[in-house]
Amino acid sequence: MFPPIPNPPVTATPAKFGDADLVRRSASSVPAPAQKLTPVAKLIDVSKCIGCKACQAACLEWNELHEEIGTFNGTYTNPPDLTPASFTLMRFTEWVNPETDNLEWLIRKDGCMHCADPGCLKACPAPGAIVQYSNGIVDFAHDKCIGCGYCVKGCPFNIPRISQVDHKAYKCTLCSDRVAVGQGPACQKACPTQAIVFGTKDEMKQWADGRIKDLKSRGYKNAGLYDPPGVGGTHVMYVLQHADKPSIYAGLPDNPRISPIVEAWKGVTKYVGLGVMGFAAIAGAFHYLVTGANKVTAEDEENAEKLTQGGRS
Amino acid sequence: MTNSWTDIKNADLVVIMGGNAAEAHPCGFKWVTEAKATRGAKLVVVDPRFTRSAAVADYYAPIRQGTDIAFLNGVMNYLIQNDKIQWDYVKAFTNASFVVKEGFTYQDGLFTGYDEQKRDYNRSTWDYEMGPDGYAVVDETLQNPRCVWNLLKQHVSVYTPELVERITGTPKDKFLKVASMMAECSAPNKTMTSMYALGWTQHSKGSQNIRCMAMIQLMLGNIGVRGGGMNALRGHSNIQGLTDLGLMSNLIPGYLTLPTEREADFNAYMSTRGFKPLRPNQMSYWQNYKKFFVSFQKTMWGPAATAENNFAYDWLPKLDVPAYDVLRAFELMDQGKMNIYFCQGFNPLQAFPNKAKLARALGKLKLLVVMDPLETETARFWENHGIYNEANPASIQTEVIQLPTTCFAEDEGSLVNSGRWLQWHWPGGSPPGEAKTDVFIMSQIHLRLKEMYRKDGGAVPEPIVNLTWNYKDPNEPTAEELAKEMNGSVLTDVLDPNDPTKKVLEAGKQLASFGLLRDDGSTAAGCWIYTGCFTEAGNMMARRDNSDPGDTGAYSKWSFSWPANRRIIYNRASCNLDGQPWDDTRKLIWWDGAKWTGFDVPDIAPTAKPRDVGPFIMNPEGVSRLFTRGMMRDGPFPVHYEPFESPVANLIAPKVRGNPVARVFKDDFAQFADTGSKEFPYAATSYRLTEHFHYWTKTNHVNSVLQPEFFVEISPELAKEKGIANAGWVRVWSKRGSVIAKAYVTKRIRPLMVDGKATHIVGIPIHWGFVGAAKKGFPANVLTPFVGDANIETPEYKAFLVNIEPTTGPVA
Amino acid sequence: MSAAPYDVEGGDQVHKGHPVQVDRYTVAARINHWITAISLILLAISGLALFHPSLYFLTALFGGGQLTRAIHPWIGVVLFFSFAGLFFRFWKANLWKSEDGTWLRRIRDVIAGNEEKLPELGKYNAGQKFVFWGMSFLILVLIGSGLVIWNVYFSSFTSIEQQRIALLVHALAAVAIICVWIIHVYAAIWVKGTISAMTRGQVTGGWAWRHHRKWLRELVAGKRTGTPAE
Amino acid sequence: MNMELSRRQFLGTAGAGVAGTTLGALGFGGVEEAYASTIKPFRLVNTTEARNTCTYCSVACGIIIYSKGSLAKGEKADITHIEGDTDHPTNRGTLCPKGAALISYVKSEQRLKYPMIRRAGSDKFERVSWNEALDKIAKAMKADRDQNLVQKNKDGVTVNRWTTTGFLAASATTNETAMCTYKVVRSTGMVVFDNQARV
Repeated sequence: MFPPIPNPPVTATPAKFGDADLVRRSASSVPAPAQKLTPVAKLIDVSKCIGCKACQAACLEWNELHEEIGTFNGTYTNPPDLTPASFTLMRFTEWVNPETDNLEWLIRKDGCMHCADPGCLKACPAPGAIVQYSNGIVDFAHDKCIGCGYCVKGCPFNIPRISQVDHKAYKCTLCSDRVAVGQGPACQKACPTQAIVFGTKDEMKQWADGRIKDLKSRGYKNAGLYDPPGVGGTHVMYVLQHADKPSIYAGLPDNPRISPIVEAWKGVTKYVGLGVMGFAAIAGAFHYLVTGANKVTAEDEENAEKLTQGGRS
Repeated sequence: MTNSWTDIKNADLVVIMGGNAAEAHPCGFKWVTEAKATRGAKLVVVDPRFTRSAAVADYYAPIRQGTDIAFLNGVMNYLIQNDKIQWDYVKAFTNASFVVKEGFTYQDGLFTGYDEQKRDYNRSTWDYEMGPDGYAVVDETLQNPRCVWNLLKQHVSVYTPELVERITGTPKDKFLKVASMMAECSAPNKTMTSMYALGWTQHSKGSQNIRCMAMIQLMLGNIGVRGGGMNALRGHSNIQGLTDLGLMSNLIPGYLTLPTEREADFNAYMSTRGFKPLRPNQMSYWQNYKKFFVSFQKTMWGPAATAENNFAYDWLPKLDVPAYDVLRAFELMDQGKMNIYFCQGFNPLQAFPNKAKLARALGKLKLLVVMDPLETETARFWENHGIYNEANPASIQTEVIQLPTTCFAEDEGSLVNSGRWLQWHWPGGSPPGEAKTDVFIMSQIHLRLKEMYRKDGGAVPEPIVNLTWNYKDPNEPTAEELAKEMNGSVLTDVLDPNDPTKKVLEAGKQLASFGLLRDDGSTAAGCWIYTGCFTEAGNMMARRDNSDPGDTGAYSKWSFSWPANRRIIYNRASCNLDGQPWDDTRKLIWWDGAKWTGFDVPDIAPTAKPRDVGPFIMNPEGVSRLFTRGMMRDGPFPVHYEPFESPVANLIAPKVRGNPVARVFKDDFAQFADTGSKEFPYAATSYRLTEHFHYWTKTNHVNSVLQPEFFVEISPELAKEKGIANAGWVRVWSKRGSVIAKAYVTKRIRPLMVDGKATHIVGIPIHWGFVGAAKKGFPANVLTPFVGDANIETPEYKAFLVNIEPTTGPVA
Repeated sequence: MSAAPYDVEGGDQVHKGHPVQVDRYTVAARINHWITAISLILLAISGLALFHPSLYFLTALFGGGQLTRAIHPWIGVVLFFSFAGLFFRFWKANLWKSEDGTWLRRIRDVIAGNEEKLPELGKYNAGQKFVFWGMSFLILVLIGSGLVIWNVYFSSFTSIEQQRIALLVHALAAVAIICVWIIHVYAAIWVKGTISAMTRGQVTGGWAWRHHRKWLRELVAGKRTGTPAE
Repeated sequence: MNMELSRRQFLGTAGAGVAGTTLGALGFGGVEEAYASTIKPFRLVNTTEARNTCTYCSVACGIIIYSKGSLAKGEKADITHIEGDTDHPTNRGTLCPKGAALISYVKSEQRLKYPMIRRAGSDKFERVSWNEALDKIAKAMKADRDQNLVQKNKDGVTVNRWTTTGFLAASATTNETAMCTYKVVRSTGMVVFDNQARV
């Protein structure tokens, strides 16, 4: 068993990280932090998950979210998709393994992956609305969010959701408020089978190795860790029984990366665009200086008068 | 549970059959994943549905609901045929060698002495041959053709893998795989644990389902050892406690039983409960029955219970029937033979079978009293909710009083978990509105009755006016006062017979163990098995030291475990005949040459020599029973009986319908679908989803979000056959009622080939009703049959027949 | 001079006098133009604010980021319909003519301001026509891509990938239209006597003679002349 | 309670090479004076803890109830959060989807707050005082018992059996409540007495 984190404090406890630990800030820059925090990570072991949704309940309760009571829609996945009030979701897939012909019920806890290279942050136009701490947590500052939905386009995992009520973007915070006092996220605390564990990223990788060995010994020859390099690795990782095909787990991207379109839009376009517009303005000014104003002459006026008097010319 | 949740981490093989631990007990299931992760244990799931437990299992085998005995008898046959038996254990610790009386036979699904009219057996021949020495005759060599082992061998020989497949629908290869995995655990250093729940109890032969696996566990030597045992995963937070405390028709706290009419006087009563040992030197612990009983009577009536009046024996009611169980209660209600009914934190309109009958019955009461923290359907059975509860209030004369009670978060006291731990808890919040504790309500009722009977007299006032009620505040006794009463105390000094100046026991002191109880009225104990929970040393149930020497999973200093803080019962059996552990890597207790010692409290007299005294001290044999004598109404060996509603006739005994001795009321029988009915061709089963807790979480927003709407589960094959679309509306109906639900077409349910014919399964989750936060929906008991298990009357919720068709949405 | 007047617009008229005055734009046309112009400017500002962090401060003009995000698309809708008005007023006069080719071939003289080297032109020269058609095209692109990324109402109608493309297209089109706008504004400033066309609605005869002689001749020939404006 | 010990125990017995290093690492950044703009202040600061047991299944997970106001101090206590108790040997702080949502049971809109009565033939519940309700119940019981208690069976054996009134006991009340209930019910001779165990 992974050592449980002691019960939370009830007396004032100083935050263990804060603004001084920012490494990225949307649409703005931050000074490099004095010292880097040890990167943390949440490890989700899909092979241990029983799909009980304790993580969903704990998330709703801890974050005081009010999700609507929906309807049955032909699966155990409820609500059917992430919402501004559901930061996490169990996604159920009934998959028949072509090699063994056995049914495998793949249950993946979906939610923010806390990318090392966060597409949401890159896309965000509002300074400081999305921040990244040196421990890897990517968090939203709702007082700064303008609700444009650019983060949704920036995210390779389709995670952020825009509230139709307050028009702000919402997603898993990795329970930054809990981590700040030395706790793990609410979902990890609740998880009955320790399918979710939380610690430093190195510990999580080490712990995952043990799990993968166990899975291989049980015949899952492609068991492995999901820590996609395309986004610089993530601070939420999966242990998958079939790491060779992540997409069977309710469409987990095989090779996630920030969309090249978003890269182009937020990269070259931004600068070239300004350049072109600037050039146009300057060219105009320059032309005026060289050729001077294009004035109507007295002769022109006379010609016009002659014409209107009917005089031929 | 014979073991504890935390002990499951010691298992090498976990078999989940007749239950769904991952779904119903996720945090207990943690210890299965722990055994897998740290011991490389394997998990096997046998279930009609591919459940959440199956989702993380190493091996899954499907089975038709209600055929577990055929499967497990088949396993026993496999173990015997392949000699996968832990022989030292079976020979020394079971009654395999006991010789059974002449005249006992088994034929065509029935044992000797069946009376078809009474639907009962004359069980006189179901017993041991008694020798001249007054002890049962045994044959250590197991040569005697009439010894238990040979009778068993013959009894299970018909359950070949081929027959098992024909009855259960489990493909032969899958059955053999499961059997062989179990067989590996016959090695002394390999243990298997059985985790089961309502999937086994909710059948007309539920008790025998469980016996089957218990017998397998004995053959494999897995009872009493770490990582083994028979682990009943109790449903509710204190259902173990309420059973221990005898809140049942025929019980007295501590599994003593109420007298019956046949026991006209105290001596007659005691004579049937003395339990002399059946073999030399055996402890036969029930010999102390009188001490427990008298101490209980003293708790009830104190000074008014005297030797002269047989300790108020006559103040206890005497039963004329085995029990007034819930099914009988509602049958009587429906016959208009009941006037007042109390529901204390219980919602029978949803929880018992055949909702239509229940509603009708409640309507015939004069007064219904509901004590509950939450709104229940029962309290509003008279309210019209369209298709969800059609009722005409004007025509229902029942008066209903609804009393708001506190919930766990607002009260103090102890709960007994499935592993028999009594854990104390403290209140964390103030009750809402005028809500009061159940203790307040019960006290108020009693004090009012007492007062009226004292003033005006009435029918037999004595038991009421003399009931001991010495609490600081009689209006609402504290949890501590009541806990001390359960534990028991010394009423009068007990002097040392050798030295009368010495007090063995001092009046007023809390008792430290039930070993100190006496049958002369000098001690009182509300529930003898709890004695030791609140001693002079304080409240043992509130202990919170979670250290675990030896990393055994026992946690002996955490709370208190009955009996005597023992964590694994029958733990003497974890050692061989010489008192040494079968497996050195899994030590629990051992014989150090002079006494028993170890990590757990030995389940045997500390100085009882290993070879002299058997490990099963509650049994007069001193050993466990592969043959239960006359103790179960439906046979000393388990037999496969079909459910009362079955798609096929019983292949081993075509003439037998259901369990031949299960009690069925006349009108209910008329409401059963025929065997192999064309009208109701599909085998249905009901169950709970992990997001829900029975009908409670209907009132709870978050859980209603996680699984919002009533649905039924069917296979893609059946959906195709019936033209049912996933998430489309269907009507499901049985001979008792009809429900409308969404359909969940899932690969997790597959038709099974039963005796060459495809049998479709319809899964019906429970939870929904007409009050609460969740969407209105139908409860499964609209459909389920009104019949119970032959021994303990648990309703047959797990196997019945329905039909299904696509339909349009409900118009409510 | 018998050729039918082909790019004279309703309201165009010559007033004899000293100097000659020519009505070029009606009141309605001018109002329509300025609504469009203001919308375009507001759109440019609010759009730029969300386009580049260095310009985010501009959101202050609209009462902050949330309001900027909310208002921008609505202004876009206003622009779309307002420009549609202009389009139906001006499209005929902006059809391509042979002399437009000549004009373009002599673009060096255009830039150098050697009007005498240029052919006689109708109401609009090729440059103005380029601005007109450019605006028309880009506004269509912007409104189309804009709807796709109008998160509040339309996010559910398209895939995220489509929205990504729309974002890029919207940004590129916006850059383009701003450049076109710069050319438009500069030309008006450079060519003296032009701005009065959109303020008072009139230009002098000399201006018309110098820049749109063909148009002036037609007005005169078409007897669209009135008494001096006194 | 010995939580320090328990913690060491868990870390000690965890056996994992990584045991225990987690906590330190999380705090590596040292103490921040002010919270970052994105980080909410920790919800449980200045709440009162009560050790309790989950009311649902019999795994009996340890829980901690956090409240504003302390019952121990005789104040009103308003529950603000419920979380698993890491010190508990069985659940180690984890909870299932029901346990994790316990507070929505405690705060449910369907919690009963006042005694209510539904009179014969009526289509609604009406408020009633505790005294009126309890008197009504006790009187009805006595009347029924006096009339229907079977004192002797046909063979003249004393049986003192009351079958016209029944009691269905709870499944989640404490042992102490059960003891009290048993005494009160059995002393009347009631035999139609059962509980959830049967189902």
